[in-house]
Amino acid sequence: MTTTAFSPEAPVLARTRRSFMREIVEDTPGGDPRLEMCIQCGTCGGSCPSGADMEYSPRRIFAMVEADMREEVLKANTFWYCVSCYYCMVRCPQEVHITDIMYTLKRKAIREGYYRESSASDAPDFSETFVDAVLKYGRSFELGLATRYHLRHHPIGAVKMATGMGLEMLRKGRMDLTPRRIKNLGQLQAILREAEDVAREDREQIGGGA
Amino acid sequence: MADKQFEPLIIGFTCNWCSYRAADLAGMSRVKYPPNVRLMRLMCSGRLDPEFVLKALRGGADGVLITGCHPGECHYLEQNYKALRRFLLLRRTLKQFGVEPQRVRLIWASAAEGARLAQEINKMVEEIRALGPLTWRDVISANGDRPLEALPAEEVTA
Amino acid sequence: MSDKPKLAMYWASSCGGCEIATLNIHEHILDVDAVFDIAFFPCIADFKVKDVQGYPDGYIDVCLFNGAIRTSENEEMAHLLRQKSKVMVAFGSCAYEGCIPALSNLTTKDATFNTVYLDNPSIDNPDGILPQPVTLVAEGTLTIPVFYHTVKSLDQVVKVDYTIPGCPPEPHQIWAVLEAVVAALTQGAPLPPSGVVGAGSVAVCEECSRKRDVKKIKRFYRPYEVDPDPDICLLEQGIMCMGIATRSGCGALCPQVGMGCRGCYGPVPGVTDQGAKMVSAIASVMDVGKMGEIDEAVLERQIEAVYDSIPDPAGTFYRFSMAHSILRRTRVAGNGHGKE
Amino acid sequence: MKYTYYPGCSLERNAGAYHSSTLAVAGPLGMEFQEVDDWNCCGATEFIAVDKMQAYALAARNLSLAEKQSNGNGATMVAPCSACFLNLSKCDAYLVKDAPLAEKVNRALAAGGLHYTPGSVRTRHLLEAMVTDVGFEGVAAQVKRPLYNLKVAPYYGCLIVRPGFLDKFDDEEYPTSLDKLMRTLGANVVDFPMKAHCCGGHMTQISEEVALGLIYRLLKNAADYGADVITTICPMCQLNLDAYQEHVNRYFGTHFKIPILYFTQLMGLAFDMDPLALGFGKEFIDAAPALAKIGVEPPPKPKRERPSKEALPMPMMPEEE
Amino acid sequence: MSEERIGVYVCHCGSNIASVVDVEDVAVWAKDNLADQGVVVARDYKFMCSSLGQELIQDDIKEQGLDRVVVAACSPHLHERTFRNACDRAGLNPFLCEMVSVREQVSWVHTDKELATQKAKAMIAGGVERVVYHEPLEPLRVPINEATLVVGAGIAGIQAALEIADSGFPVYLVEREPSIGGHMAQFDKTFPTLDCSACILTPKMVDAGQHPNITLLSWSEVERVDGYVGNFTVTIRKKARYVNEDVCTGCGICIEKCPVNVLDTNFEAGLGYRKAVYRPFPQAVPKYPVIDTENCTYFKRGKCKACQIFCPTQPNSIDFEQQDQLLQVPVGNIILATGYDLFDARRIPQYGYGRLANVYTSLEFERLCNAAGPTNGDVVLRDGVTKPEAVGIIHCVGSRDRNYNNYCSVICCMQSLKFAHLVKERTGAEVYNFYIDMRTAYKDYDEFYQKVLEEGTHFVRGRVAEVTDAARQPGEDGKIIVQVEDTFIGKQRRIPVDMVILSSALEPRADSDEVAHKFGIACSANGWFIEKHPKLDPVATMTEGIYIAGCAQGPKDIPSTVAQGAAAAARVLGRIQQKELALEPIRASVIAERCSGCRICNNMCPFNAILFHEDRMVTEINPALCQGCGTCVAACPSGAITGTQFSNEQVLAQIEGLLMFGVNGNLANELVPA
Repeated sequence: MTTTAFSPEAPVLARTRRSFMREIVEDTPGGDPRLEMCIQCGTCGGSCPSGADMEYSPRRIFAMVEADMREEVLKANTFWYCVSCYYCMVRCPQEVHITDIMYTLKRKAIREGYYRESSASDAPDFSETFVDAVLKYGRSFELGLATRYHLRHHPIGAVKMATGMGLEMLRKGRMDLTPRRIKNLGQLQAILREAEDVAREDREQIGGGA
Repeated sequence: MADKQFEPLIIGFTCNWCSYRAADLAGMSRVKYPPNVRLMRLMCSGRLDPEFVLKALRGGADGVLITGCHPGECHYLEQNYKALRRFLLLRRTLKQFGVEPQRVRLIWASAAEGARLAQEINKMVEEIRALGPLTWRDVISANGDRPLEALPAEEVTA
Repeated sequence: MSDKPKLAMYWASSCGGCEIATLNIHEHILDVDAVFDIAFFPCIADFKVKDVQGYPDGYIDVCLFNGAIRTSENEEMAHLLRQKSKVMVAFGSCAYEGCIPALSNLTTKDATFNTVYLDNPSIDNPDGILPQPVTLVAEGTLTIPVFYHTVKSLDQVVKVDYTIPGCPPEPHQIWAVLEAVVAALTQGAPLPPSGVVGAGSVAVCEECSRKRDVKKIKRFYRPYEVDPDPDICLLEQGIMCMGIATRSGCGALCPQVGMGCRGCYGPVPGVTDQGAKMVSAIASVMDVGKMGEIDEAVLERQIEAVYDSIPDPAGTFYRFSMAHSILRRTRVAGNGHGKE
Repeated sequence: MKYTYYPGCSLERNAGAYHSSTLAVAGPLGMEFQEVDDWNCCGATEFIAVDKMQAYALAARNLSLAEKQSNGNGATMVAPCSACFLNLSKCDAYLVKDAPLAEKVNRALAAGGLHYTPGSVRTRHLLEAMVTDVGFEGVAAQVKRPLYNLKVAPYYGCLIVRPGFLDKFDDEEYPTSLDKLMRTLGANVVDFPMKAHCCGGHMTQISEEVALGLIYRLLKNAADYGADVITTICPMCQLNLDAYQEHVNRYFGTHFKIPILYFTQLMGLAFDMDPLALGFGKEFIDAAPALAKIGVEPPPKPKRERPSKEALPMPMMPEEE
Repeated sequence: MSEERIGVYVCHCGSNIASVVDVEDVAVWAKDNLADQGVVVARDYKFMCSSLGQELIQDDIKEQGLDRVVVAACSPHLHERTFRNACDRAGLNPFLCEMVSVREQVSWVHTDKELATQKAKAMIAGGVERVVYHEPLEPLRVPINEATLVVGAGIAGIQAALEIADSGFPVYLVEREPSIGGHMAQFDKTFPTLDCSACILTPKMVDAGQHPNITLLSWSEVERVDGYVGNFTVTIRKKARYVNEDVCTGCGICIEKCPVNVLDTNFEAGLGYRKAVYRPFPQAVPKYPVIDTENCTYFKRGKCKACQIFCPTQPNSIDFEQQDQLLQVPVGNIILATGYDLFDARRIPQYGYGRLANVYTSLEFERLCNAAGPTNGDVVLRDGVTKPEAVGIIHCVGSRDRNYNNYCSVICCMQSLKFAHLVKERTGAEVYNFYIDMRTAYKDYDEFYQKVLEEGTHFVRGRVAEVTDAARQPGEDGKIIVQVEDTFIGKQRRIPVDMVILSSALEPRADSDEVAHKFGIACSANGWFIEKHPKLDPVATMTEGIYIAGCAQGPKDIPSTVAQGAAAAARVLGRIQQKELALEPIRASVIAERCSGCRICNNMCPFNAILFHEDRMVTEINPALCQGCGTCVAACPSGAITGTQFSNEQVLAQIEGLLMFGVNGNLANELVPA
């Protein structure tokens, strides 16, 4: 009604009720992700390389977010199937930061444990395994990553890997048997510990962030 | 008001044909700019008498914004060139009066440049906020103009 | 004392030229003597301040006050004489609008002291002693007037009835004013309405016989740089002449002899700020920054280069009218402006 | 030109061929690389899925080290891996855009005695730096053994062109810089409509079925257009298309044998460098048969087919205008 | 205490002002605090410009004896006249009314209510201080030139020109292309009635071409505009046609004989060819061809002259030496109907235009359908032969997309439905329309949608992600595949088709900024010309005497375009009927007794209004020539020149008022005598 509703300055947050949507908006870095600007056109779902395999297209996920269907959203496999190709983000006619929102949903699903009920329940563990290696060595460690993850989730795949591709990788000198450590690992770990503290403070302040 | 941050007061002179319309356009497009600037209309930047600027500074403005049509686009053909020449000589003179050049600015803004006018206003408000208040009243009633008995003890020397 | 009307003339911050000009009315000085009793006139007669203090209020009929208000003494005397006088006349440019003393408003008191008492080739002041308002000596306390930060005009401290502009006012003008006062006092003629008296009401150009044309000034010259054509408007020859923005009445003395008008009669009636008018007029007729040149940076450079030929615009345009100008003085960041 | 060099974890091993070929061709092109001392993982696509603040702190440590190493001269950091390029440039862009985030990240960095001024390090992809700074003429000057007759499908993948946080240098849907580079090497560039589509990324680890589908699309498209080799600019793309090609063949019953080579390897080849030094032989799909097609003579100019009388004219593309 | 009796009126403008400025507080404040300045009445009202609001002012003038009025509302450019007229009706000289813009300059640009309210008060104080110095004035009256310039001869310009010419007034109709007709001449059928575009347009074109009151200047462009409403002088460049219009009969033999075929990217949208000497289409008006010097063999190589050799007229109509002509025409009013450009679909590479042969733009499809087009109306693939079996039509290409244009192009939905119908009718193909929202809001439009639904067109709600020839599933080989999320079923679909039509956005002309500049009007952020009021004054602009019509003002369909053309004409006719124009009496004059004859002002006036009397040595200003800029007023070093409406007293008083408050509300102004 008032003209200020169209003010380009008026922060989007002010227009959003404290809701699941607002939680997501607040937890997404890089400025306003413009989630409530979605007009349900489906450009994202149409563009997504793995869209055909998702339970809900990103568009539908956004509609569910708008409808405050928190559990259903966080249990979905949609964001775990996101391959970070950014097609949706550059094509979105409303400039919604879709890929970033997918990451936010991943973090939420892990933090709140909903991923366990997802059809892609193994997916977070891959990410976490990767993260563990980086926390431990400062760099990624492909062999460790592959074996640990596969042993846990795809034992048969692990055997296949060890005999097939993995062996070939080793033979071609494309895989290390031991991890490489950065020199100043202590420094990195101190930084990451502090980052965690900062994040915790943030969460206590606004709640729900990851 | 001491707890509030300093908010500069700026008087803006606009040309009826370009910058006043730019201000109209800024309004119509709901472009935001700070309320520190108060605009008034002249028919042309060529109407700007340097006295107006002095009057504004003397009367409490912390800055003066003069706006006109772009060179070559004056509604009255060439009067903005005169405005520019007056502005530059006035700026030199004002410098001798201790008025920083950022406080009196001339910008060109066509009727289509609502957003740009707003941007320039934003910029100017920021710059003057950084410079601090002008308060010419205090400049004139500066120290040393007090009667003898009001002198503080430390100025009384043996 | 007789019952003749009482005349006073006082000099505040001034050069003394106004007194010379007053005495320069030739034989009319006898008429003055005939009409008036001198009640206070430090230049020609030995009165003391306490004499004046002793007069009843309104005792003096006409006080010619020349000089600007530079010190606390100037201000005190202005108040005293106002109290004792029926008619207060701001006499000459200093009292009217600050004149040369007020040019120091373009700098600070400290800088002025520095030039006057410390940093000047002719000064021998090894201990760097500066005037102090109050000094304690064995014999007691010595005080001298406080030197103000800002020079003011007379009307900025007391109510002024008449103003005679000029640095100094021309003798024929002085006589014309005195004559009117005398007529009023002796024959009961009406006094002129208050304000500026004894001067013209248009700009000096009116009285200047130089030939004028449409003005297009390429640049300015200092007086020593050119030998001006005797018949053509000085401004058109690039010689700074304030005649266009200065009240007439002097007879265009300076321009007539090849020296640009300095502006000592102050602004033309109806104008507040003589300097601003000069800025506007001069900038308007500078022949630079042509139509068609639309690169703003180029334009600015061209114009600025021409303005370099006006080395001290504020000092030039406000040479006499500083104290009476809109801004009155310069602002020096961090030097005592604003509340301490 | 001097650059700060961020190789990234993949180039240390899995993409060793990329590393060695990059360093090999950099010399003749006048690109001088100084590796970021003690760099750490950029976070790939995984860290941000687990912890936002740590992910930004992790990437920011690299930026901070590069800033320090440049002594405040405004570092230009070159990353050959598209994911590293994206993560580092995105981190910087978001720190610039999101002041509260920058403040928090700097609090974390301070725990390690570091600080990063948002916007002070410009991260660039190796391909972008090469085509912009060295230019096609600079590359052409080094070509000694043109790749005549070799049909190359230039594969960009996603992250070099999308979402394009800083200095967008090529089209995000239909980039052409690698096409031009390959033409500069004398290769026969085939149209490859899927050149900026996704290789599957980490999907091989989440759902191999989905991933193989994505890889299949790319291989089929390249094969449909007759490519002898696919050239890549990203270790992840190379790995997925190369190491999983046999899986794709098994799963879809196809017979693709398209070697996946880093663009720097093809550059080195055209510069007449030792193939071993360029990391040839490390690929799963043997490149030798394809490379054997490289001819000594430039191929004859294909005759322009005369359109039929009835045919309607095609719109002109910008590059034709 | 002032002697004036001033009334202050603060408008809410619905909530436009009142939502940000506390208008009630402002009115109360003005009454309480500006009494010394002479304010005796201060009121706020919902809509000051309404007749009730105006009556409020009129009643106060009569009952309270007001002699000055200050209205704080919108920009004076919008309603100054309204309030002046109100004063006039109440017997108060209209120039004793002052407007303060608290909408455009306060409520629409500020968000902090407290600060905005304060600013509004200060601005009103400025207005009150100023109005004290207003003087009763009489408007200056100047005659209005009866001629009108219409720029752009598409259907909007043609309509406007005909309306004015039919009323008996002269029109200059300027068109930069060789023929009038605009985009409409390219279309095949028009929605929703499907009548043939040429059938309804060409009679109007002929009328415009033959009308005794219309001077048709095709192949011409406006170079510059001088003057003001009622009295513009327009300089028009009539580009060399190299064909002598006085002799040419339009027989077309030159075109027939010209050996050079040129791809026609303009009229034929790149789908067909023309000659180097050409007219865009057979029914072109005027009928004279034009030589395209870029492609003409004679102009390129100095020989050929086939056209000249075969020209049957005596003397020969072909004139290779012809030069551009500059014409100066005096006009009273100007209508801009410059139309639109079509969005360049190549900017969205994922839709494949330019790369995939069978992706067409909407304009290409119009030509394809058109019986006079390159295929004589056969809807075929780019090979010129094959009829498509399945066709995809994509809506919103370049519209409603922040990457390109964030507005809705208005016509695309209906146009796409029309295409669907035409494809079905001509080929019987399966048709898929891909849309975000179906916008068919106008008379008979939704009925048309119903009809297309009946015809069996498939509607897929989803914005197309990409159009590709990369087949990956059976049935996709050799097809182009439209990949989209069907948002109703929530699944990605790949629909193989033979032809795709892109309903491209309408965009402002590439040079719209430049044109706006030339005519002194403004463009919106999107680039469309801005109307004076979006609802109540849709064809006027902020610049008096300049009107806009058609798509130059924003995307619109043919009915709206024609309506606007007629509306602009009606506004112009209204102006002309007034015979003379009341101009603001803003003029400078010299107070002779104060003039010293210094001659500083003598070269201040570009309109030569300043004269110097050598005999009396004083300067004088000719009020008939003075335009009121005030430059001489500012220049006069003696204060001997004054300007009405913008006198020193008025400006200085307004400054004083504006400075009444600091931004934080503290008293800023120190009311010192200077």
